[in-house]
Amino acid sequence: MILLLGAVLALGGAALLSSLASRHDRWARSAVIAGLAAAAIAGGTLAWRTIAGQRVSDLLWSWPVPGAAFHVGMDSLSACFLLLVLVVGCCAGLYGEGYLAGSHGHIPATPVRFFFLVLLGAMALLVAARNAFLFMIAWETMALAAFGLVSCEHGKPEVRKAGLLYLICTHVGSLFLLALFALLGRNAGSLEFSAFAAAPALSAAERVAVFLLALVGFGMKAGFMPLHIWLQEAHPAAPSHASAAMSGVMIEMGLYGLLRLLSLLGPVSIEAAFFLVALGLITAVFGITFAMAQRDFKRLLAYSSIENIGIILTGAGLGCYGLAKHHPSLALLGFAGAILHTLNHGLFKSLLFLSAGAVYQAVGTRDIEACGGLQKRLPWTCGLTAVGAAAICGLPPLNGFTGEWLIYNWLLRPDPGHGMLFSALAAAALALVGAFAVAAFSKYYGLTCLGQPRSEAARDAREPSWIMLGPMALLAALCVGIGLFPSPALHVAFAAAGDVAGQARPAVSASLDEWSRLLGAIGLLGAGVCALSALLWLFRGALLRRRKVGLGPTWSCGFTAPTARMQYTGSSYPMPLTRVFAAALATREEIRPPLGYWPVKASFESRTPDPALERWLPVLTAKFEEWLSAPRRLQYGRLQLYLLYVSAFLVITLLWKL
Amino acid sequence: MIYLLLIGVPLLVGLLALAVDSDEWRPWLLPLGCTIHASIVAACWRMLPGPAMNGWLRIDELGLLVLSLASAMFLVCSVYCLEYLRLRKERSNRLFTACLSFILASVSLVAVSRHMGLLWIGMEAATLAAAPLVHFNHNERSLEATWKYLMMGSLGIGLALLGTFFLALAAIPFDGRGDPLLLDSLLSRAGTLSLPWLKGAFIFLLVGYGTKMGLAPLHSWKPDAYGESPGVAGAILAGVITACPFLGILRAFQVCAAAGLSAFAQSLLVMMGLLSMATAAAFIIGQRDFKRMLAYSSVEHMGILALGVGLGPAGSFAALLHMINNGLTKGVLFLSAGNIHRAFGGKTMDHAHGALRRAPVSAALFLLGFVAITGSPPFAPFVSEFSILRASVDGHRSGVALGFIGLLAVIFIGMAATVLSVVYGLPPNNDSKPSAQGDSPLMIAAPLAFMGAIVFFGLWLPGWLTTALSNAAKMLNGGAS
Amino acid sequence: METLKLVASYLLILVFAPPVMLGLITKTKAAVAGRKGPPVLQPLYDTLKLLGKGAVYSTTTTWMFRLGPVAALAAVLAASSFVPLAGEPLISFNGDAILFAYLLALGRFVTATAALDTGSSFEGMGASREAAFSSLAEPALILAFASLAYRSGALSLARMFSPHGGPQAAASTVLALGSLFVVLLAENSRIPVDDPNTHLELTMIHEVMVLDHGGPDLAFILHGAGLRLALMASLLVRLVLPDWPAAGPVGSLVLGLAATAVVIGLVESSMARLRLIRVPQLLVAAICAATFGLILTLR
Amino acid sequence: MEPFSQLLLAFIVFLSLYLLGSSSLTGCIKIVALQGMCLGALPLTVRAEGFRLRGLFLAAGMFLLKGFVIPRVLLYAIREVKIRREIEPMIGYAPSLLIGAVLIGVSFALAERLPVPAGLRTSLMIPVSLATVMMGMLMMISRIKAITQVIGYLVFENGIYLFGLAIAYEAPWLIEMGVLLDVFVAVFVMGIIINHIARAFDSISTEKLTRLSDY
Repeated sequence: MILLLGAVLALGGAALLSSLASRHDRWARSAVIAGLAAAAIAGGTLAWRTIAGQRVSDLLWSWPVPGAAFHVGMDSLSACFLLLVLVVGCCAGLYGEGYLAGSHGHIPATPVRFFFLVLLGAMALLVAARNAFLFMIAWETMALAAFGLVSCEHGKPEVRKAGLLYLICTHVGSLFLLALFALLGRNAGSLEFSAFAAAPALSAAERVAVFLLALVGFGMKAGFMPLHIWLQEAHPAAPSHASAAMSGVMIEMGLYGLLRLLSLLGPVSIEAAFFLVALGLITAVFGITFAMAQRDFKRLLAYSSIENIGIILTGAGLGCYGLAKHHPSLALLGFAGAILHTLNHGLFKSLLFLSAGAVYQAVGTRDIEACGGLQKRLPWTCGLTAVGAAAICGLPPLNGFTGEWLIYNWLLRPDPGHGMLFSALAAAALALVGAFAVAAFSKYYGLTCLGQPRSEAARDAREPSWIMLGPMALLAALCVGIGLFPSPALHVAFAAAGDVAGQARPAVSASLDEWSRLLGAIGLLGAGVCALSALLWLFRGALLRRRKVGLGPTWSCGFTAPTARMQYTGSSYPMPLTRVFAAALATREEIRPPLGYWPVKASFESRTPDPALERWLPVLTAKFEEWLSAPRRLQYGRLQLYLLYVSAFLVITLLWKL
Repeated sequence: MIYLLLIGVPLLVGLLALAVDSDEWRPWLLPLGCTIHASIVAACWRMLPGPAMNGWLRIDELGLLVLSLASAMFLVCSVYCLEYLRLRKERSNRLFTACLSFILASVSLVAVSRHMGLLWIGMEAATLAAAPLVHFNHNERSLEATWKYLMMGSLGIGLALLGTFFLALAAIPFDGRGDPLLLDSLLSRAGTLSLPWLKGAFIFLLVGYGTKMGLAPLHSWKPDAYGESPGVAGAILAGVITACPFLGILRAFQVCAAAGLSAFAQSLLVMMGLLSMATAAAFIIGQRDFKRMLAYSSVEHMGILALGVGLGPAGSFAALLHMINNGLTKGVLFLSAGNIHRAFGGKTMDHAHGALRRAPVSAALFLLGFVAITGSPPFAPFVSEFSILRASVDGHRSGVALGFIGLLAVIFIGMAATVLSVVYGLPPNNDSKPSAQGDSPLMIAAPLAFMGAIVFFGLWLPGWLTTALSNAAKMLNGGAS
Repeated sequence: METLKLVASYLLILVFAPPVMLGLITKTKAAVAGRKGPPVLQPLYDTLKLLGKGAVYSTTTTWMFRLGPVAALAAVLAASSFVPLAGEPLISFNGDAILFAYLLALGRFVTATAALDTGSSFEGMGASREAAFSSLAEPALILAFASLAYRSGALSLARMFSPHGGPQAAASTVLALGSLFVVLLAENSRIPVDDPNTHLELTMIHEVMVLDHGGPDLAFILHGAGLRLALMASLLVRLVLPDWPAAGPVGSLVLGLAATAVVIGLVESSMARLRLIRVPQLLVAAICAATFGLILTLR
Repeated sequence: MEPFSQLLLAFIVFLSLYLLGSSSLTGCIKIVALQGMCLGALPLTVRAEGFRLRGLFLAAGMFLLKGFVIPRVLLYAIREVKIRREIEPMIGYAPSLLIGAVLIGVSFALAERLPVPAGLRTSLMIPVSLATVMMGMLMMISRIKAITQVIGYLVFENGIYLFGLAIAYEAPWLIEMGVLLDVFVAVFVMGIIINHIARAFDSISTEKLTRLSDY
């Protein structure tokens, strides 16, 4: 456990050092890199040992605050998330140095470094916390650090708006968590996690309350629909490496919280499990549908995070179902799918955010319509984007497929019993999500990186520095690596799932061996696809060697002068689908059609606002505000009225209570 | 002797301030007096002094907590005043300085008195001495605020006096030992007190001191007085002067609890607590003036204090802790808000935005103070607010817990909107140069000191403090005094 | 020896089934229209000829454009290994059905991005439609898979697609078959979803994506597309037609494929292409049919 | 002495009612002075034990302060700011009187719930003092001029003082002196403020003092 403390302290110390050395950029940078490296080594060692099955004894120090104890511990679930924090955090942190240097002072380096490291440190502590008080401290520190990152470019109004929204959401979520822990604490008589686990069973009403509180509290962070409202606003506002850490790791902490709670409190009811699965699917379908319709590519990525969270939640819900049905292998499979997808999502989403940041820095805009043709200018960045995009669609030779495959296997398991129709429909929904993801990410990758540049800026874009490319390449390599050799990652996921489902190692490893064998085969097949492609590539090369290979403009059945403006756009590409879902998306379009015989100007503009944020929430808040502003006229400014309040209150209280 | 020093030293300093003729040197009396006062208080922590003046003066843990809070806040604020008054050269600081000292003296009197009448006198003195602080800016707005403050304060203090009389009447027939308003005699014969009179006494004291403390619906002077007074006066008003009437209510509660009326008193306190929070929520949403917002936040936290005490022993412990935390955090907020106010020359969102560029340290402190006061770890108010929540949940008061959580959320939303708009963004006219008016060394050292304290208490409650708090909470809820 | 035979018949089917099926469809259509039509092996000749040609690449394009045909074909080839083309598949395990579906998706992804790489609005349009319609076909496919998986007790193509259940399962089989057939038509750009014979129509889907490909690239694409058709058709065949002892597994499959080609040809001759906005309705109908079939299976 | 004290108490209530209906500022001040004098006389009558030297001192001090000093200060204040008449109050005179009557009823109802403390000769003392307190508050609420509000406050304080008399025997003189001192200081400070108000706003009407509001 000293290793964990070491990692947290290294990150915290680096945060302090880097802000102390704010005048000397080089020193600050070295502090960051040194801190990240130290944390990675210390935390990585610890996580690895834990997953390998070594027992790490808890660290318990008394803490003179009511209910608190400095109690940290490590099990596979913690270790799995710690690993994610460190891998993504270190890549993003390293990239961040290049990103900050490349921003030419637009982003204030000192607070970004500070908050970023604090964010990582808080998350590392969070996953190890074994006391609700400590957990909340780490949770809130994480939330506040992320807030600092979101609003670091606060000169822009939309950033301020996003920051405010994020802060409100996260705080409301925290309040729910406080209530949750207060309730659990009452039952257990202590805020220790172990006491929660050992406490007498909760009453039915309490169970419902705990479930709802946890769902809202953790769901607000994870971004379950419709609690996701902050997500698509905050992610574009933060610097890209921060978005990567937030989207790749921080929102997963909400799921960690849920899983941790499950591991402590045991199974939820069948209905709750169904509810979780349904919520997960709704979230996923919602997220990807809106992702498809976005123009701002960081918003697109943010919505896709909502989608992936939905998939993960689906897996977790399936695990819960297994627990509720006392079906250990199903529980294990569901949780393992969720956790594996969490790991995978952390990797490819941070890769995508990092590459999006590189594109943003090169082009200066987040508008897909202003990009295009970048693959020629930024070959590495775009190549890595392609890997990330394929991975996030869950396409086979990459890691995205592995987790989803486990979940599919759960859903389509040939096991007659009730709920099979639901399972099959869930699988169909998942398939829909997968297909939409292909649409969304072929749009993202195809329209930003391929084709012709749509703006001057895109034409003059430059490849970022190696310090940005390196971490991206590492993440991409991990995506490919897990796709081809899924066993190690599967091992981690199953070990963690065993902790959630409360199963002993031997039972877990039996399951693990079975799935590991199958996924290993899939990895081999993936390698086969790669090899086959390579063979075909060589074959074509051989065929063409003796032939004439010409170069020319795009033919397209004889378009004589294709221009960049004639390319398919971010709005038109998904239009066949967005039209089908027009009622749900409510895309706002402003069309000025070409008129007259010699039309001069015509334009088309579309924007898809978030329904929860911009359509449902205002209805609620308007009512609420109206209701709240009613008493405001009481503070009318007249002293006589104030005196009246006192007197009236006095007389009424006397008549009532005396 | 020690009581004489506690009250006499600030009194003497105040008189001296009236006598000294130099505007430049007079403020230095404040840190001097406060340091002496603080060291005496520190000595009290070492060993609680025994009773004096026939038992009229005696400090117990409850009083010691209030006294220490006052002493510490005065010490820090007096340092702030040095720089602040140097900036306000256009105006004589004679009355300001003297009144600050007088407030400390009267607060000390409130804290150490065991006699409800004496306590009331101290309170009245504090009310009067604070009026010139509110009026320090000498403009129409501050005049209006002072007028309202005085009228409401006087009404409250009058009702509190009536309540004190009720308390004495509850003790009739009196056997002649000591004085009927002496707390110890009230407590020792709590069983024989006349319950209707005691109930009446509690209601009157609650309304009377509640007006001073600013519980809704008795709070209406607060936004005006806090909004128009200088930041440092706001810190003193919100941090220290609210603690005194709270102590008064606690004393009344103590008697009620001893007499077996705790359910009655608790129900009133819970009701007023939630009402205060609800009122604050309604007014904080959409508040454009950040100093008024702080005033409403003070209303909210007074409500939390009342609520906490109404929730029984665990809640009382948390409420007392929250009294300290709230005081210190209000110190951060009001002092930094004062700095921002000065840096922009305005205290509404229309005048002041982008404070992070104009007065970086103050703005950061303001932001952190906001985060702290709304109950985020790792700051101290989190500990107390969480404990109050736990107390309500532990007591199976789910309605109260839900109301508490919901109102905290609404208040957070309102405050966040105002605070972020002040702190973030671009300053008016895009003038991003840091302003000397905002961040001068002593004026950020003071809120920084408060900040340090709330971070410390958020992460570490020293044993002596916990002991004192739990003794005081036990005492409140019918334990031996 | 068995393995060798298996691999050999596999290879033969992989090479010859796609062009023959396409040729048969064309032949059927011609016959219905009263024409003679091109020879059945014409698609094979085309492919061979294309392989021998040079290529012209647009200057706008990057390696993605070149990767598209190659990876798409590789993905379909890999997918074929789960399909029992020679009586039994090369590889079979629980969950290979999902991998099959996702390998096809991989093919779509690379084809679509390759199309976008040209920077032409025409190809962008094709990619957009492909992505849209296959999105709606996917749930129908998975639902049909689900009902077969539950019935057969395994999630591998080889076991899912084999006749079982007897007459009482006929209804669900028919429904699954129907929805899969619609998926087949949609995924392979046949009438009524798309008309593979028209070029330069604003309503095209698959053909328009590959306009800029030429030479070996186009050959890969054509063969890949045909293979995809053949794979899905052979799944359907396995579902309805029992192994005919006289022809052996391979022979009965070949016969079945030929029959399917004729059916497709008949469908194409007897109906017109739907308006584009009607296509989603057709696919949703397929989803409904699959769901209904599933309900029947689970009953 | 009991009938005499009953009479005095009734007179005090009557004076309060009269104040509620009065519109002349100087008249109001004079009535408050008169009420103060009555209060001064009261300590000599309430106690069964008769009066002691301390009671005499208290009565004399009260008589002087409430009957002469404070009215003087107020008269001086209105002369300074040259105001004679109250403008139309927030609540009209007739409604104020009605509310006053209701408040008297309420005070008696409340006093019913409280046992009469031993040693008090007259049971009228508690309801009358409560009524005076409430009418003082009513006056502060209903009037617009700052000076009338101060007068209302004085009535309020008179009621409290009356109450204090009920326990004058048990509570030592420190309290009573405190009361007197506070009344004095409060009026004094308010007088200063009124002067400021007059200077700042050219009138002592609190009509202008409504700028600080949230509505």
